Amino acid sequence: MPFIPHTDPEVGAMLDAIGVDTVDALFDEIDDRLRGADISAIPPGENEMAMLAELAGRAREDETGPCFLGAGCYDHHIPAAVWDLAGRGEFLTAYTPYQAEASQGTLQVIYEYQSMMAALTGMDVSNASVYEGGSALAEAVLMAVRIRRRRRRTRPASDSATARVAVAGVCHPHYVETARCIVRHQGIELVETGFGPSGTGTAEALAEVAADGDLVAVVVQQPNFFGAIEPVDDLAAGAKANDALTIAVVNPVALAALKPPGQWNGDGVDIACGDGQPLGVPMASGGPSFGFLCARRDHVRQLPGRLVGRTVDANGRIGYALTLQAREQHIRRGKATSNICTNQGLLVTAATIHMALLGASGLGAVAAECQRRTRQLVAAACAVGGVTRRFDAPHFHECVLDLGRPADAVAASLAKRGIVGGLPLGAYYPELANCLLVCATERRTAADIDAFQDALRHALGSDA
Amino acid sequence: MPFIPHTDPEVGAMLDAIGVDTVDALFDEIDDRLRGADISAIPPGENEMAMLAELAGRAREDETGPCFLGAGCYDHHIPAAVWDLAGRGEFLTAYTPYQAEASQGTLQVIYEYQSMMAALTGMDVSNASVYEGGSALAEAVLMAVRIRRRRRRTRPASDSATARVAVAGVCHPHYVETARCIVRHQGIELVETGFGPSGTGTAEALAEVAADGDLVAVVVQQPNFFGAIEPVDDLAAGAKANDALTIAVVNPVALAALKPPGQWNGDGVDIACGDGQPLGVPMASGGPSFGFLCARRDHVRQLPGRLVGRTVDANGRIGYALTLQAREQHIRRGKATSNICTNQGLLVTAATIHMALLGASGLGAVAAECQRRTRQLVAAACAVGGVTRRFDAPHFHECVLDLGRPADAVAASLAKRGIVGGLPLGAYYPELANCLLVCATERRTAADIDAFQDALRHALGSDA
Amino acid sequence: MKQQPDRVSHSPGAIGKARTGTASATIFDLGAPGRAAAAQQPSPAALDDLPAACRRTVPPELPEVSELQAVRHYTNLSVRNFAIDNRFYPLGSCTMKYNPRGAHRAASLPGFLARHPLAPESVSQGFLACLHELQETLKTVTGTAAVSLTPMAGAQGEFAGVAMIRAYHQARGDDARREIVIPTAAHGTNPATAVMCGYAVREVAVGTDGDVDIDQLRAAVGAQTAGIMLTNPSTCGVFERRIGDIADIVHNAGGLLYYDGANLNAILGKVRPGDMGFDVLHMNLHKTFATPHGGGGPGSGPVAVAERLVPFLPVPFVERVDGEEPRYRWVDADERPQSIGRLSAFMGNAGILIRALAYARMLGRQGMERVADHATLNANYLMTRLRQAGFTLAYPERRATHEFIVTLQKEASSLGVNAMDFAKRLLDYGFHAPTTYFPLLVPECLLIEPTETETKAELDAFVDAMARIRAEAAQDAELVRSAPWTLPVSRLDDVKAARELDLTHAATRTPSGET
Amino acid sequence: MKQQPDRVSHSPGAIGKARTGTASATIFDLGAPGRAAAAQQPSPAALDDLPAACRRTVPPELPEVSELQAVRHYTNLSVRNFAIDNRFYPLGSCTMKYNPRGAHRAASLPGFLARHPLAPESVSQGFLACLHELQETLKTVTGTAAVSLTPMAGAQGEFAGVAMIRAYHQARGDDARREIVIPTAAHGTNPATAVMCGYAVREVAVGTDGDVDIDQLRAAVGAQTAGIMLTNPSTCGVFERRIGDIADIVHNAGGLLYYDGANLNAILGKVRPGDMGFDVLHMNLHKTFATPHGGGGPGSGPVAVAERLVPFLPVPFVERVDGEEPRYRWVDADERPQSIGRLSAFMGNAGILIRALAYARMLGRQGMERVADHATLNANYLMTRLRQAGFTLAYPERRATHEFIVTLQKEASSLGVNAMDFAKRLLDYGFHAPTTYFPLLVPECLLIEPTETETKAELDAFVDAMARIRAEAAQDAELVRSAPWTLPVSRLDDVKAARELDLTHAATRTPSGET
Ligand SMILES: Cc1ncc(COP(=O)(O)O)c(C=O)c1O
Ligand SMILES: Cc1ncc(COP(=O)(O)O)c(C=O)c1O
Repeated sequence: MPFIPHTDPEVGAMLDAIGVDTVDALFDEIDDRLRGADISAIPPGENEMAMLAELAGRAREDETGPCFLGAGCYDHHIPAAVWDLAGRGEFLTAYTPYQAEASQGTLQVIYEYQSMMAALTGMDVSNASVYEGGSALAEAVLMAVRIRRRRRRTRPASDSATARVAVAGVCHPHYVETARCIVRHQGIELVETGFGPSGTGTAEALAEVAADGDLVAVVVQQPNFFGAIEPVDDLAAGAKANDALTIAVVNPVALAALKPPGQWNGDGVDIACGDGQPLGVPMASGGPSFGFLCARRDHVRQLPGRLVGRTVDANGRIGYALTLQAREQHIRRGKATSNICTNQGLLVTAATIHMALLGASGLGAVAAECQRRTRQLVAAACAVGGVTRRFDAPHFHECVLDLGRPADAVAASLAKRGIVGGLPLGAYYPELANCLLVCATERRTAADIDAFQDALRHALGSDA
Repeated sequence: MPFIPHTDPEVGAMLDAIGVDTVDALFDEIDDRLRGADISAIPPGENEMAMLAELAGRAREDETGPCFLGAGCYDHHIPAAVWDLAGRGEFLTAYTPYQAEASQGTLQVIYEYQSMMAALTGMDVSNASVYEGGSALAEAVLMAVRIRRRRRRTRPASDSATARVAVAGVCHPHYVETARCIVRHQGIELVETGFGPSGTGTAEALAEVAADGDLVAVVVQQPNFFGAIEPVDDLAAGAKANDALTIAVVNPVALAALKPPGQWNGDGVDIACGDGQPLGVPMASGGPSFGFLCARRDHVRQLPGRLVGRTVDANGRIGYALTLQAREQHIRRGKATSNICTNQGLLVTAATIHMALLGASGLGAVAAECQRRTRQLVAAACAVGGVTRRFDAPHFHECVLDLGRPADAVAASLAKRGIVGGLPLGAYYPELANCLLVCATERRTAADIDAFQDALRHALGSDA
Repeated sequence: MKQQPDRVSHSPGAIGKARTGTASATIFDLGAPGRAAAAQQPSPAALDDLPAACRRTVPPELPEVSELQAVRHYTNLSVRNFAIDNRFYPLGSCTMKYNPRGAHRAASLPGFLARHPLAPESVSQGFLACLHELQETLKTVTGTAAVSLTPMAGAQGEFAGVAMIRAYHQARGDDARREIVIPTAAHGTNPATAVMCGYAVREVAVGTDGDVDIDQLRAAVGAQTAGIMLTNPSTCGVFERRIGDIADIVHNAGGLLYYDGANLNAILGKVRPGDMGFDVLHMNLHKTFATPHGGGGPGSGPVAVAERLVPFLPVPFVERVDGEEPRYRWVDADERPQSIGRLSAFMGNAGILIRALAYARMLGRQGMERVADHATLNANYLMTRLRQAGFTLAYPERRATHEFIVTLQKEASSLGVNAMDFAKRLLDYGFHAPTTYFPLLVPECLLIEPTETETKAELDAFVDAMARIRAEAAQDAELVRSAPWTLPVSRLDDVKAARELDLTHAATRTPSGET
Repeated sequence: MKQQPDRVSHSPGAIGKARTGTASATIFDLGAPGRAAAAQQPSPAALDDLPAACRRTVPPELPEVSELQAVRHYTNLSVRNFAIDNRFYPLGSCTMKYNPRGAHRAASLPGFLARHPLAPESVSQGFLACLHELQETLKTVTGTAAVSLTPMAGAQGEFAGVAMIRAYHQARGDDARREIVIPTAAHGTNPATAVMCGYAVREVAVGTDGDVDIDQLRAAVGAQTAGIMLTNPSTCGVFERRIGDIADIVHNAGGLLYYDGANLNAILGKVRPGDMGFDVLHMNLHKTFATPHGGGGPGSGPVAVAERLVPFLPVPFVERVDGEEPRYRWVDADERPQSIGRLSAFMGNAGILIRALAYARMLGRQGMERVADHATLNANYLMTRLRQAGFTLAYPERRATHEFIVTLQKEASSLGVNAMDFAKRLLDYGFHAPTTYFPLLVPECLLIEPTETETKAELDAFVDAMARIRAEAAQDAELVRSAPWTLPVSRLDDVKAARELDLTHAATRTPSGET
């Protein structure tokens, strides 16, 4: 059931105009041996009703009770207006705004988005999005390397040498994997400093890594993968001391509460990136979300992806257009800052509306409420015998619990009771096999936390 | 948490401009004794998130398995596009199109709707909707009485006398109740002819009622409340023979399969009405839906409610506007055709889009598929020991089953298994206490019907 | 009018349309037989179990279009509308305020959308709990004894209310009451309703101060009086100050007081109709409770009554059965022998009721009062600013309530532009026009209701536009008289619309001729 | 330019806007400190368990607006866009076809939206079943051995594909291959990707018939060749006829063939890249599988590979474990030591994958072929009509595939209006412009892709507009050169945009200065 409007007489008239007898004749330049592909394994088409019935059944299968999993994707409330607006056909079904005059809606939204992200991160500029947080980190690393190589243009040796980037403290392991996958072909190596007893990086560990050789950049995630607050000022200072750029990986909701990267160690980092999912994007199995990428003004020409600038039209009216396109693949091809083309525009639209609806005060209240709920969650968990906090660093809306026994079995038990209970850390850190990373957003109620506690008690066999 | 934009300084500036000190001062014309109403029983406000969490919980409570209940409200598939479009703010949040130039969207939609409804019913004209099916019948009866009184203007006696309207065959009991409630103050009496052994009205029964006194109009529902096909040509002929108007109550989806009222007994009925719910409106506990009201051209000035006409603007461009407003309360006040003001515009918008997406062929295919599924349902039910069809008239997509024991208990048992199994008829017709009115739309699958059969078997204790 | 050059588009309410014609094509013009939105078609099945005699022989003349054509057509039509979501819409008496998307979401929850109206109570407790909660909320906020939610709009609420008044008198054997008293400023539904209920209408005048003329009222009321229908605040935009006297006069004559709640927004949570002495009332949830107007509907007009009218309430409504776990049940006609009966096949505009409940929950008790406060503040501010800008108020000595009236009589006679001209030119300025020529007693009037959800900046812009239009009129009256200029169409020929009735597309007309 | 009279509005993409200014106000201009969409705020809690040193001291400069302001602002912005839902959008290489609302609904099902990406497999079987089904469908339709769905757009698919080519050579110890061959007509992402993967780009020319110059290719290919990136049908709008020879040449040199699937719509279900000899490819689900473009994204670019590249697929992907009841499980890096790795934190643009599956299910196997048929029919019809109307085709001897190129070189030199001028004037006629100046090798080109979802009537209207614009240009070139006239803005000053960079609203700028 394709979405084709033609009636038979229309097809006839069109073929007549072209001067062929059949539609098949239009494929006569293609070698016969290639034609008639066998796709019989694909079932016949079905109508929208049947398709929706089947997929609704599958979606229903996956419905669960409350979710206490964070780890880079968070179950926040999204105002109903956000997607009612972002889902309007004019936003949803437009292409990239190459024809500026016919795309002022999208372009102005992006300009507003760039402004909001700059405000939130305390950085000077923001691009119009990359795919998501992990690849945003990859782009940030590539960008840092470009900046460094340009700075040291005079020293050609460094151009081909391996570029070392330190990951200070605890960055999301999937982010590190993603960044490694994407940057490795350009001779870039990511070195993790590991974490200290309180679950964060330390200036000393960073210094040790730096001592092993020249560092291009230092990556710091705040709050870190464990939800712990990294000593970002110290780590940024460590980067500076080693003449390395600082790359911040941040959670945008946390930024309503935490010192923005633009102020770390006083004058701020070079690049700030992260995943925009907490800003109005449903968890939706992790995508589509969007990656944000902000930078100091000096670095704007090394930013990958689209940028929207404010300008004027022939009559002096304010308007918006894509700008500095010479950074991009469609103009610069092999010399572009990145190969990115399609980005995550619709999610940026949603995030812009979301931020407009929440404002600074709303975002701050969300951050505080998440924190309050997580405090309650941790207290409830620790009231169950044998459960403790694994690390003592202050944390934001996420926390590592030590369950005293393998966390994956406990998580499986919670799942049987319909609770998505957190992330068992053993797969990432064998030494943390008894640990569960848990999170509570503002959507988690006291009843949810009680249910978590009950299920945990049950799983740990301490019902009594 | 009201939706108020003012900041404190703005409120201050506004009060200054007005020249009062407090907002409260603006209420100083109101007697002090009336002020300070005690509404403390109303809880404090909550945010959207909390409200949605609570109501989502309640909505979830009411989710069930497949629904085999029809009785005037049907579980049809609604193309996703219908409400994506009807829900656009420009349709959703506009008022009645009194300012035509600023409302061409809504006005053209209504014009298209009127055209479609005329096509579907085979009538000349349609209004822009009334509330729903039951009150549509009331308006049709009032309209018939007005038409008759105008025709017999010269015979003043009839003006104050009771006007008798026959309901031939089986009309939805709630429609009859509603019509009675609304028309009774104008000296109008509704007389039901009852039904014969095959579950429909008969020309003979109608003739008997007519013999008791002058009839203004005859109401015929097709398919009738039992899903049975009424002998509409005979009944319309009976009305004509008694110099009464004919009012058809019809299901718009059925009209894709059944002879339209505009052709009953050859030259058709005077007024056709019904409920538009099957045309793209979710069941949603029965409302909002919309009532449609179509008529012969001669009767247009007696139609209640809004009408949109096509006209031209000062430059000759085609445009649309409300017309013949002198029928309406805002112009004619006490002499209006009805008191209706707000109607069901948004549902009309949805129905128009729905009809556009289905077209005649789609609507026909839906009707046929409902019929096929109902055939399967009835066969599956009758394969359970002790279950039979109660009536032998041909039926459309709804049917009365005789269960051989009180149907309300059976329905309760089905509900326990999550199946909304049909309507027990005992409350309406004591002699049908063992009967269940069942329906299958195109959304019911073979698996649904199997589940129904299983549950029925279980309920009837004939598991073996 | 001089044709504009080609390069400029007046046409559709949309950008980029030098091409004309298509924008006003109807869906019928886009169709072709055999085209279809294939994904919406069930596989064709036969209908052969139906006797040929009852079958349709010629399919209805519905358009056959592709899914994209339909989506594009209705998307493009939608943008030819002014709506709350895109414009300030100060339509007096209509309370065009923000319709929260959260309330829309609540009503769109799958469990609510999929519920059959006649589903057993055992699988309907969530929905019934919602209705019961709304009934209780509305009782509290109106100061009444009981509520029925079934009326589907204000007018149906009025019908239910007056029918209850009638049933009350009849139940007492008090059959001689044949009149309903209605002030001249009343909304058209009031007299129309009274007549539908079998009553004669007795009008009473409104004084120059906007209040009902009490002497006339005294003279009008008597043994023939079934009741009075009043809106307070009235449609003159003022609070009926002598409501206490009015209540006494009518009650003393044995009549009842009906409250048309269309203007409840002005006093929500501050003053209650029940406390004013009203016996029965309806609310317009699509006004005060912020449910969207949908381009004409749906609405919802619940009725609330004082104790003595409780037996007559329309059915069904919801009752709570207290117990270990409270349960909810329907109360229907079988248990309510004195009920005026049933107003629709099911139970009213359920989805609107869910929206209203969602809104009421978000407001909470303080929120309700703040609605009244700020609706009143906005109206008084706008009134003050317009007066300062030189416009004439209908009731200059009075406070505005949530709305107020400007009369353009002066402008009409001195500049030759009337209220309708101002209204149309306002559209060019991006504002929906206020209500014009209602109430009928004030000449050249604009009834202006800003609502509490508009900003001061928007109100200021409106004042500027009004002043600018007056200035335009002084310079070039034709500019204003021929407005609007920037909309998809200029002023429409209403006379042609009525004389050469064209109510259906030619493609659908029955062979018997053109409608 | 002469100012238009007051009565005419050019401004916002919306009706009724004689008032200027507000339409282009930013959300920041609407805010005021202390204003807030109250219903969206949790009750404020303290953050006092966080050390002061890590806390934010000054709140971010986000706008503080009311909910209505936000709704109105973004509603009004949206109508300033052209989109599939409101216009014909024949943007070559982009496949702007109808995005079925049913697919959007499927992806918006609550169970899918609420699923956490790392939720246990035991509560993810519905979602995993969907992914697996899509993997299988894409395998079949491309004629390949395995699919990974994780790439988030075409460019990321390219990256994954070329990274797999590299991994393949490396796994064989074949380390000397340092070049990727790319035709000059290729999309910019192709060379950019090759470079990201550490390769040098070797360009080969496209002949005047639109096919790759085989002799040049032979000369370019050798032991240094890691592979070739090809689009077929190519971005010249023609089918690369000698694809068999090309495959042989590259394969014989030890290189692999990468297929850029951006143009798959032209041959969907009829011809398979795997059958053409390609070793690895990506698809753009946001093109061929009709997922919406969202004003720039998101997309999805699954990769499909021949047998020999299977070990290198990016993770994670889904495997079916057959048994009494089949179960689905993730396959991740721990089980795939040769995998190129992970491309994103989770598993890609899941919601887009659901949409694509929904679309594929609705099409079914016949539907896929009909897509290719009708996309090709529409392109050839439009091409024929434009040629008949006197326009010059870039490859007049060739069939169009799903798209084709018109060159306006003649018009540029004789009339002084170039391809961009035509493009801008088309906007006035209500059409989005085709792709301009791409591929770079054809001067003054328009790359036109009508897609299968447009009607003949729409195509005819487009031809009429093109002819009319040419006629306008002959009469008044400035009319066309200064187009558009009917949009919210006229041509924008790109130079100023780049020179006086203004990327953020003044309200948000960091104290250190203007960006
Ligand atoms: C004062 C007044 N009364 C009654 C009504 C009628 O309400 P409805 O349109 O909901 O039937 C209105 C609506 O405009 C009104 O303004
Ligand atoms: C031929 C071709 N290749 C690759 C791409 C890149 O795809 P994406 O934009 O999804 O990254 C495009 C997109 O425009 C394209 O047209």
